Amino acid sequence: MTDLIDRQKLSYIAAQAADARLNVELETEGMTLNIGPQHPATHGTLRIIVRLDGEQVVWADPSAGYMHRGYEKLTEVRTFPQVTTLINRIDWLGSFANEVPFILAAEQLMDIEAPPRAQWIRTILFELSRIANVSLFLGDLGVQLGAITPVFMAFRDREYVLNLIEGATGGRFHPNFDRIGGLKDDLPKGWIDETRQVMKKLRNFCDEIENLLFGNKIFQDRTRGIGVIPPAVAQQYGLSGANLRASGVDWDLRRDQKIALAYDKVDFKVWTHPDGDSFARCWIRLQETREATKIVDQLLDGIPSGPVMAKVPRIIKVPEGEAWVSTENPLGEMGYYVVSQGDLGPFRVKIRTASFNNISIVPWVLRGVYVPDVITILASLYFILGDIDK
Amino acid sequence: MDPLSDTSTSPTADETPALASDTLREGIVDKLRAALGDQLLDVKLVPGTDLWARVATEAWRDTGLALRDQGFHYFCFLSAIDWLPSPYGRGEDDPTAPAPERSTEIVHGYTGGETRFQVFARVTDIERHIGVTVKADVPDVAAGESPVIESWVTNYAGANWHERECHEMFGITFAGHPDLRNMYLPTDFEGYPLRKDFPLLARLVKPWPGIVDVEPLPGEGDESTDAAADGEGASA
Amino acid sequence: MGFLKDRYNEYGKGMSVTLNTFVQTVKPKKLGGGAATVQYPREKEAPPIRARGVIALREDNCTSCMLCARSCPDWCIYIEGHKELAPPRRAGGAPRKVNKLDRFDIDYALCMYCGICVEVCPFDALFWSPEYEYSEPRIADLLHDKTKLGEWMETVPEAPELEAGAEKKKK
Amino acid sequence: MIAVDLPYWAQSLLRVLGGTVAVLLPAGTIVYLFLFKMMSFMQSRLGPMEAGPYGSMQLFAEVGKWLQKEDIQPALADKKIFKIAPLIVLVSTFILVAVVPFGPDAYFTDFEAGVFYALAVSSVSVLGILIAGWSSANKYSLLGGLRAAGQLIAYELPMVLAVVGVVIQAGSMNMQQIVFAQNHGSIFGWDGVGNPYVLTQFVAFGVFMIAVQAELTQTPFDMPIAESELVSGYMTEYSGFRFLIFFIAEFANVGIFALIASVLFLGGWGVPFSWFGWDSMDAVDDWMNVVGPLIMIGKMLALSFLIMWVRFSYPRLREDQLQRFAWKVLIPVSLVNIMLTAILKVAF
Repeated sequence: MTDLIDRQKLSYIAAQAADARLNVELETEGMTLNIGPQHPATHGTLRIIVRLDGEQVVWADPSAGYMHRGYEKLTEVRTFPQVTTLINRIDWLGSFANEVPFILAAEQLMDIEAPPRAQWIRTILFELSRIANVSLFLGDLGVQLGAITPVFMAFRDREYVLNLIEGATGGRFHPNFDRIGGLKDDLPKGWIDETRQVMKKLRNFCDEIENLLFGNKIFQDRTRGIGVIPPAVAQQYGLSGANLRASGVDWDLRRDQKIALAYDKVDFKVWTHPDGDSFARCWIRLQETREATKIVDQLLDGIPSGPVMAKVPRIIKVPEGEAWVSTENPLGEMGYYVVSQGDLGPFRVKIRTASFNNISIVPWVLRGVYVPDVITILASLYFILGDIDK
Repeated sequence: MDPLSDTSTSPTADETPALASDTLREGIVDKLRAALGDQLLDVKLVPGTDLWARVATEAWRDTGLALRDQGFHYFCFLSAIDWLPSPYGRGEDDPTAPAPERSTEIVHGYTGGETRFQVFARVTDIERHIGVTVKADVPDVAAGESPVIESWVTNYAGANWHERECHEMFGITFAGHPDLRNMYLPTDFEGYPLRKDFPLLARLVKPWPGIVDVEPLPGEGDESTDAAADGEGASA
Repeated sequence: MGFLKDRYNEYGKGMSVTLNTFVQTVKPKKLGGGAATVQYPREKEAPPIRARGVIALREDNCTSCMLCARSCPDWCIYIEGHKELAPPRRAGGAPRKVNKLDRFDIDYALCMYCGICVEVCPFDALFWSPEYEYSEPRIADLLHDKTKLGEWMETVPEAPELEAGAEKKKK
Repeated sequence: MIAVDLPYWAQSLLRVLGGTVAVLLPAGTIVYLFLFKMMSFMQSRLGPMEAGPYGSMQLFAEVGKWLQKEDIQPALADKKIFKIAPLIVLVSTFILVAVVPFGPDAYFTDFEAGVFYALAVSSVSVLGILIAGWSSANKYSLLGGLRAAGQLIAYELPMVLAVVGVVIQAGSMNMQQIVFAQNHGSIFGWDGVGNPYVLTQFVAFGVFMIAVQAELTQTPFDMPIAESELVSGYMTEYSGFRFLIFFIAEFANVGIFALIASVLFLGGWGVPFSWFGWDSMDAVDDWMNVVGPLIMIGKMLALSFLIMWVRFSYPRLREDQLQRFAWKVLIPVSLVNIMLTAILKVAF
């Protein structure tokens, strides 16, 4: 912890010094630059107010809320089955993954468990939504750094994954496929073979992106050593997912908690990187996409047969109690704290989203960097506006 | 440290039996009790699943400190609950009928409580793979005043935004927080949206389409049978 | 040579990726080339069978039980109905009471395409159709009444067969 | 210029028309072939397909659209300068094309210090960009304009130094003479392909092309525009017609610089003189006045392909990295190249 306090002090002193330099030494005023809410780098409507000395950031203040939809309030007027369709829209790129922790929390309160086949299919779809989400990140990363081609490749190959999700669930972006006690339906015929094909394409996509972007010297120069987050700070701010693992913290909820998903049946590597810089964060995501395709392949080989729905009453009333379930979503740890009072709907749902915590570190990490690095760091922290604003 | 705190990271090593996990959580409770004494008001432990603890209001910040010293370095979230039952239900009332009577009795959840508002936070120990939820009552105040509790910013830097969110949504003031600006809402917004007595207008301006029922036969009166049971012609 | 190889890895590989894609795109379709896109109004991609495009209504099956309207999270289904006396099924029996549907509207401007209404319908009156081309210049035209919803019935496909290992659905 | 004696006004008219064609034709071709089609193919899509066969009329549709748009000027902008800025950029393109020879007799002006002139006026466009950034009254534009100024001036130097090698080898600053020297020359006695300087001055060619990339503000040196950071930089506030001028100037500049590069390094309009047994400029057949421009366009397209290919494959550098690259890598390299060239020139 001393490490952290020193760093905070240092960055504070640096900022003070920068202010002093602005006002005394050069007798110049800094410039306040509004990045957003409509700006191509904020992919959504995040606004970041930065104070600049030349092109160097003196301080930065992110301002969210341009897309706040009040999901925590909206869940209170809905029944449990109705909530899943709502929370699809939190992280709209990996929407199936949003449903899972909520359903698991409700199942925990009702003390039921989905049949094994449902758990396996859930895990497959979970990983598919991770691929759909992170592959777009990999493409978008290129755009943020000025390369226009990767994003088209990402859209091209992500489309295959979306087709799979649509083929199984019926919803391209908002599957609403998970039910308390299992799944809405089983997989359609031919889906497994198709998925295997797509996973091959996705691995090829990862290679392409690696050659096109990650191997490029310019990309490495732009990202290495930029926006370093030490592990202690990352934990204090509650960074999760790839951002945390890029700081060298070996923590993955898929592996490190007991949960009713099929992750304990597969063999996968949790990637970490010691550097904690922008490059590490992007690189971890690339490796995780590769790893996810392998997880899907392994799961496809061993789907158990049987029903996909446990015995659940037709009208779902969740008994009184409180439950917290979080999973390793594409963006990081996403969890729901569900309070039920024995009614048709939840009494209170606290939605813990990954991007909210991931972005709260922005004022800390942006001090002293250059304007182009602001974009790099924001891109590498990877947020989705719906996930910040809920 | 605890001999059971298995830091091995292979997937198989994680299958800690419920009993072992239990002792781990009990150990946490013991340490917390040693640090806080009487301030630890109530504990709820679901073996192998989760741990809840409620602490006294004045010990809120010390709790964060005690947890951090125990190895809970990872800050998960901080939020609040308004335990007042909603006076509006799910917004499905018939606007033409007299308003239904709703209970205003406050029923607290796990680890009980005494006040309308509670703050709760969750922190995780990444080494031991365990998390704990702590709660604290926020003392009730007269209408128009803002309930106050200590801030966690000094314990966990990440609490900053969570407390800002909590402040604007519930109107709870966190003493010691450097900057309680609104995060989502406009600066001049009035009211605290996540309080239960704040109406959700979208559900009040429009009557629920489910209120209307099938019109009975003329002269049949209000013999309200379940409409679904009447569909004998369609049981294909 | 090591120097050149490193420079190739750093600068050349990316350019070879774009060049490969270039060649792949201009290669004739016969040889497995072609773009990843389709020219939309001329070519159309068929959505999967399960795709949730638009909700179709089989009016005969509907008993105006209000279940769908009540379980809709967005309150976008409006149903009105009245009871009627229908001729008895067997000669000499008492006249039956049936529910007659007067109005069944779905407001697609509000609909979130969650499919809860289709799922809760106990009488198989609502179906998903993968049809997706029904955008309107005026938002009010997105309110589909029961005639329009009935027309969608033609586009409803058979439910797909299930993957091996699935439990047969009992209907 | 042409065998027939034309009155002065007719010659001037012909020059103006020729100049317009020489600026607009490459710009249009590059936009359609590379920006619309090649970029799309590299991204697995087809690009514009609706306007005309294979979308070939798309550019005219775009021009029509831009002309219809409202000419918006920010309230706080310095109106006069704001209006002039795009014209300065475009004019610099026009005066740049004046020294490029397209054939033995097909040139606008045969200027003794042609290379010097070209390098001098190519930096006029910086003025346009800088005042566009300044007068827009927009912080993003200002940052973009300042970045452009820093970058274009930094890369002027390696460009000049790279050309010095060529000038030493050719022994002339006249572009026509450089073309002649390449096509009539020989590489250590072998004159099978003449002596295109891309073979003997390959270092200078590399430095020149990198500097051109930066001069044209194409990725990886597009910081002044920087779509994802500065939202198009100095062009942010421009719309409609004025944006169109910037747009044309950008791609016309690509064409002009590709033409200059092909004159300096690829032998310009010429073919190796040994093939046809020509031994002086006067001996070149008249049909080269027709074939020459076609050869030039071919070479220009090849070089713009290279420029655009890099543009669509690379991410963007940061401003300080760009400056470091110019001052620490390109300038020393080109200085060493000049030294070696001079030594070799004296030695042989």
